[in-house]
Amino acid sequence: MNEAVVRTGDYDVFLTFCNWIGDMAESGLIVDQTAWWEKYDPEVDHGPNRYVAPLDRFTTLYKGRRYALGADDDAFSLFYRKDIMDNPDEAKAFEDRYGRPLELPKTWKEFDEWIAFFDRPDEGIRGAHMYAERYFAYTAWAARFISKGGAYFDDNMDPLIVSDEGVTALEEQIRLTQDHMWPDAVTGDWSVAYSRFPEGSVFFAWAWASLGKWAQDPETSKIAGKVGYMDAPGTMHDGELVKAVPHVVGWSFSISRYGKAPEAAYCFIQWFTGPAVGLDAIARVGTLDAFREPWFDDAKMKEAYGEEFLPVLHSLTQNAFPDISLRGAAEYLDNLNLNLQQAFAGQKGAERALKDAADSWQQITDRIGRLGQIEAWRAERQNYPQPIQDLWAKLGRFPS
Amino acid sequence: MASSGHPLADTSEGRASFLSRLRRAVDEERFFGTLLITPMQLLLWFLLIIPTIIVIYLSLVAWEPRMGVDWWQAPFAFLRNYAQIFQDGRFWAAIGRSLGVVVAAGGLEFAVGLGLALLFMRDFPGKRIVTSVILYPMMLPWVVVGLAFYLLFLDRGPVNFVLTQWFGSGATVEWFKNPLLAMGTIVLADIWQWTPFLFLILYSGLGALPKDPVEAAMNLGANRWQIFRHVTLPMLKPVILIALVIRALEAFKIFDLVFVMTGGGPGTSTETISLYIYRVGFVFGQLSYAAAMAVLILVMITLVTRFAIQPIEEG
Amino acid sequence: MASVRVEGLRKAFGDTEALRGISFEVRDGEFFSLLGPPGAGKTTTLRIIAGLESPDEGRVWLGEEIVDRVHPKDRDVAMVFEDLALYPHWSAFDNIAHPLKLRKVPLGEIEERVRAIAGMLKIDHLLDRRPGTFSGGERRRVAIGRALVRRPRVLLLDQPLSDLDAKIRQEMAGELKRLQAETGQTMIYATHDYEEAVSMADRIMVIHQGQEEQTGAPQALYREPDSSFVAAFIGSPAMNFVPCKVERAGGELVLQHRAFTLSLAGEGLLSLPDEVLLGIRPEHIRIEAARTPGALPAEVDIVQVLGEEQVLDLRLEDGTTLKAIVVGGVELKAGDPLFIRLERERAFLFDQVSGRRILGPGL
Amino acid sequence: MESRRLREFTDAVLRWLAGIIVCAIFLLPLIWVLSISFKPPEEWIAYPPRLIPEKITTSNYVVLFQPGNPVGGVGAMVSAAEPVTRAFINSIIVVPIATAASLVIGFLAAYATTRFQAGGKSLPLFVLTTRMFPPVAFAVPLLVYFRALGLIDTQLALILMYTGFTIAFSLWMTRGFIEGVPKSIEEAAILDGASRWRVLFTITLPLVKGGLAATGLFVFILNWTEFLLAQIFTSRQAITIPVQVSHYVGAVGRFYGPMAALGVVASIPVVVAGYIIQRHLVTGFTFGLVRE
Repeated sequence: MNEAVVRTGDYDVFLTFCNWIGDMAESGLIVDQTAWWEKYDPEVDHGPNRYVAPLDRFTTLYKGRRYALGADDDAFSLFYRKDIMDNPDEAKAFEDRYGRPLELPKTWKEFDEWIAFFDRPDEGIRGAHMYAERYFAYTAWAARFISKGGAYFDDNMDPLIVSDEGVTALEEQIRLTQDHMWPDAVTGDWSVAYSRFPEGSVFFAWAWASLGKWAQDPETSKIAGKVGYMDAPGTMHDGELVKAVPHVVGWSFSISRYGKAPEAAYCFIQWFTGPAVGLDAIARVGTLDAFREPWFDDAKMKEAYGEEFLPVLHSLTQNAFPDISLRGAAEYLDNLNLNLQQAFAGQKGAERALKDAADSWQQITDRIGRLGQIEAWRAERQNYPQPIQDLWAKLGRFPS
Repeated sequence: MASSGHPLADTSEGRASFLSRLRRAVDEERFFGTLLITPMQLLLWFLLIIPTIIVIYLSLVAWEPRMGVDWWQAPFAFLRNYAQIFQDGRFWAAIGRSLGVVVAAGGLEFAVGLGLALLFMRDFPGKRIVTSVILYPMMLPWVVVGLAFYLLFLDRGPVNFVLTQWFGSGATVEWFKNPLLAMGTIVLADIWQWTPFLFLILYSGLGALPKDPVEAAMNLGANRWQIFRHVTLPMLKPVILIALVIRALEAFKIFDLVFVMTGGGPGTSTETISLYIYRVGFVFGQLSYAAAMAVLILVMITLVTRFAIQPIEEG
Repeated sequence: MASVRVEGLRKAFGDTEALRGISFEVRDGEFFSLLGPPGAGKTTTLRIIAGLESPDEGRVWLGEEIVDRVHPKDRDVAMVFEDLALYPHWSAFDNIAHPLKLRKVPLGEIEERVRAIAGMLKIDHLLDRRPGTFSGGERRRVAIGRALVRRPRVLLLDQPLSDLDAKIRQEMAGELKRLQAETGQTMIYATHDYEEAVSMADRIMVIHQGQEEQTGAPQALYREPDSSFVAAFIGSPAMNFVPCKVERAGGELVLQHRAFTLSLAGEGLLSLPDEVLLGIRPEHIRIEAARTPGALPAEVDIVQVLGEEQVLDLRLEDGTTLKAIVVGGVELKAGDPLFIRLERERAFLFDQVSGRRILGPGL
Repeated sequence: MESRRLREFTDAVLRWLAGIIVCAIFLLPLIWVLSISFKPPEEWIAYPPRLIPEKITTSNYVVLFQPGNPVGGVGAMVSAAEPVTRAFINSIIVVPIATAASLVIGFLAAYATTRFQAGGKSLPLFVLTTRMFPPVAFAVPLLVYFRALGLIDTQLALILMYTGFTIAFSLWMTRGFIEGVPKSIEEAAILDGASRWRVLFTITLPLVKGGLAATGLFVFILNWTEFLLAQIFTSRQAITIPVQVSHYVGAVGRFYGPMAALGVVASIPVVVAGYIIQRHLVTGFTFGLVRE
């Protein structure tokens, strides 16, 4: 944000959250890369080295133009305690209580029961750690909401969150948060997950892929070797399970308009995110995550993530939906988050919280300019995973 | 005394060199005084007056960096930004919270600081070491202080652990979940960090007081409380006022602790005005709106100064 | 060394007029004293001469030079401040040497002159120490040394002995007088203590409320005070003042008081106002054991014994009290009746309103 | 007499006890920071919390200077943060210069305002009000302003701001000390033949140097710990220690260990200085308001 004010030209390349593209593009801070894509071909949406869809779209596009090159995969990943789950006694007890065998949950309803079952506060282990805090409270709620067929806005940028899908999703998530999590899911910061899960005080955690690596490292974790990976739960729509996985933050490269050599800078980022270099960088450094298709079969990657995790991450990524990436993204998300956090903390009802968030969204939209936002949103919703777009079509969410 | 300035160099010595005339002028009180305050005046102009003009201008236009134009090209909004503030509940709530911090932190810090200062007026073994310890919190980066208190009051942190040890497993307190407790914890950190400051001022002030009136009162048979109430306190009044004013104004600006400890949460329940302006200006990028809020605060503080601090200067 | 002349000095601080037209001249080598109660304008006068204040009106001459436009640092005037203003972070030597150093006097000479003045002031042994540990008398000596070392055109002393105890004060006063005599230094000495002024000064100017009351040699001021203020200020215990009415009985003027009547002899007294103050010094009241013509009956109220002297508070028949000094003789005690006689040839008459002397000494 | 001695005795004991309790309260958070700085990652916020780390490690300190050095698993994780050296160098350049500038400018102005009422009687109060404005309110215009001057992310920008925003303290605290120097001492020096400059530097300055030390330390502390402005006005080149603290955030959480370690390291110079000039510090805060 400062660079937008300051425009020093000190930077040729920005590595930013990919949902900032809208703001940066609109302020004229970064340049449209579309022409270079045609000239140099970064192999994003085609060919053997393509990005896992839909990363190819939402980490690069704004209003239909290419403004960035994605450099990360931040699809939220689900981790659980395999050692507890595999205990035959647990399986029996579970079946006794719910009348079905103990399996990884597929739907949100099963998921809630599953978490409740493994919530053992007396033994110092709670059911789950899912973000309900100041900055990422929206993640779990959005996953439920969108899998139910919800969307943030309609085609005229009127918020759709104060709907059955939104309110139900939030009520479910509030119940889960208040009944089966440590309070610091609400009050701690995002890093709490990285302590709770590895120290063995929660059964389940939903966070970035890095938590998996962290929890499997015997140096830092008490549960190394006991971590299970699973796909996201979803919602059944006419016998079809629709999953929605929040893609939270995620890094992408863009080119400063004020840099000295924009084209050279572009070539650099294309090289850096290219098939060979990116692979090395990700496998070794460990702060970015794999995003190109072939990397999910790569031996080095398998070593870094573990055999079992990589296919799960691949599947999650395919269902990943983007953060709000419009102009004012930070503001939309902040207003949503602060209301959701209050709901999780018990200070507001679900409907009230969403209503307040929707009201502030309307104000933001009006201030920034509704027409421009409508154009951006109509383009942005095309970046959602195909199953979700299909579901929206089926529900008649947007005019076709 | 300004009237007692000496005239400039003797005009009858018209041929005196420029240098010697300058040297003579420097000795003239008014000239010398002006010379000495000039660096400060320049700095204040540079850092205060010019930015104030800019911030007023910014507050009157509709400019956000993401608009893609430079700030001087932005269209005029006149008072629209200000109108928006008056409808912005979050702004007023943040102001209210900052004032709350001022009252709670300022009051408690004063009480504790005065208590400590009185305690330290007499010698006791280890006083020098204890004094050092008391002063330490001021010297720690505030970000680290926030961190320390955040970690201490974590839901499963040391404070709650001690509580469960003493009162059983149900005795944990969700410090950062309840808005009042969260605010309280922030205030506690502020108290911890800034009581030393008030202690220092009050302790210095007490130390500098003349001893005779106290002795006189003692000889008249006044008890300690009476001496404190009727002799020490009135003499200390100017120090107390300046201490409270400085502390209140610093407390109003509270940012670092909130930023680190709660980020303003849950929701906005601990968001102070500094944090809100920071967020609006530097996270959301609404610089014009942030500028309008800044101007409004400058105006409010100037008014407070007029009515709260002027008397101190005169008294 | 130089003479000093001031003319028509006026100075106001806000609403308060500190000086209301002061003029005087100090001869070269003279010890001149400004005497007056606190707030009379003594300090302001000295500060104007030094250049630390500039007058609203009036001029200052040092020698033949008008110094109105000369900066204080260039006036070559030294001053001993009431609080002495020693530099606490320097040794006594450095304190004294400071003016010489600023005048770029060669180091050897500085050493010599500081040692000389220290010897004169008997502070040789203090030179290496800082003033913080000095006694009051020692501090004053250092301050005087600092002022004298450079032989200023004039040395101003602003009540330098004020809060010393009596014995040291007398000692210092004596030394100061000796020093002045030895060096021939022009000095202006401000004080509110008449004894100091009288014992040291060649001439004294009594000032009161920013105005000159009277200037003259100490004896002259004592013998012929121009006003009741001067009369009261000089001498201890102070002169007695008794308000009287002037009555004309036949061709004769009579001073009428409830307790006594005095007939005034002499010609040319017809212009006397109706009400006057009779002034008589305590030492000029004589005690008589028996009633003689003209003696007044009185009763002893309080007795203070000061060695050979007894200071008596006497009550006349109508309740008027007078102070009197008796040297030697009988020991008196409160309640003793006695008779007193006023030495008419040492008495004065003052105007009750303006305080000016009308008659005297001698009625 | 007996009862009075008894009372004095209990009094002393009570004061001593109170001293210990106060000490404990003021030390506890510090001890916790110290403890965390020696804990390996898994213990930073582990439950139950332990005061003495289970596995004492210095890796948090090592990582400050060698990010990427995989000691105890932390190194790999903070590889994104730069070595603390740059922040240290910046702080060590910016803070003393700004403090000295603030002190010099503030002292000169304090002298002029106390001795000559230069700038008018209300100037000191006006300067005090500058301390009241939230810095964030000035950050908005200063950002566009400094941009025009090319000062963003430079040490000079921080020096200017730190000098300006602490002037109020320098002015007010030194005023108190200057008022403590009798005016007659300066007048005596002038009559001795000294110029104004000479009086200022050879008489007044040496007499208030203790006070200046106290003021300096306080201003130093304010600048050394400043976070908000540094956070807004620096990004790479000119970051300071408090900003660096906030940089120990990576893909796997906030690195409390290195944060605490940096806090400990950063406070050492200030604490040492504070202990040395404690005597002056205590006399330094009367703001010239109590005069005998």
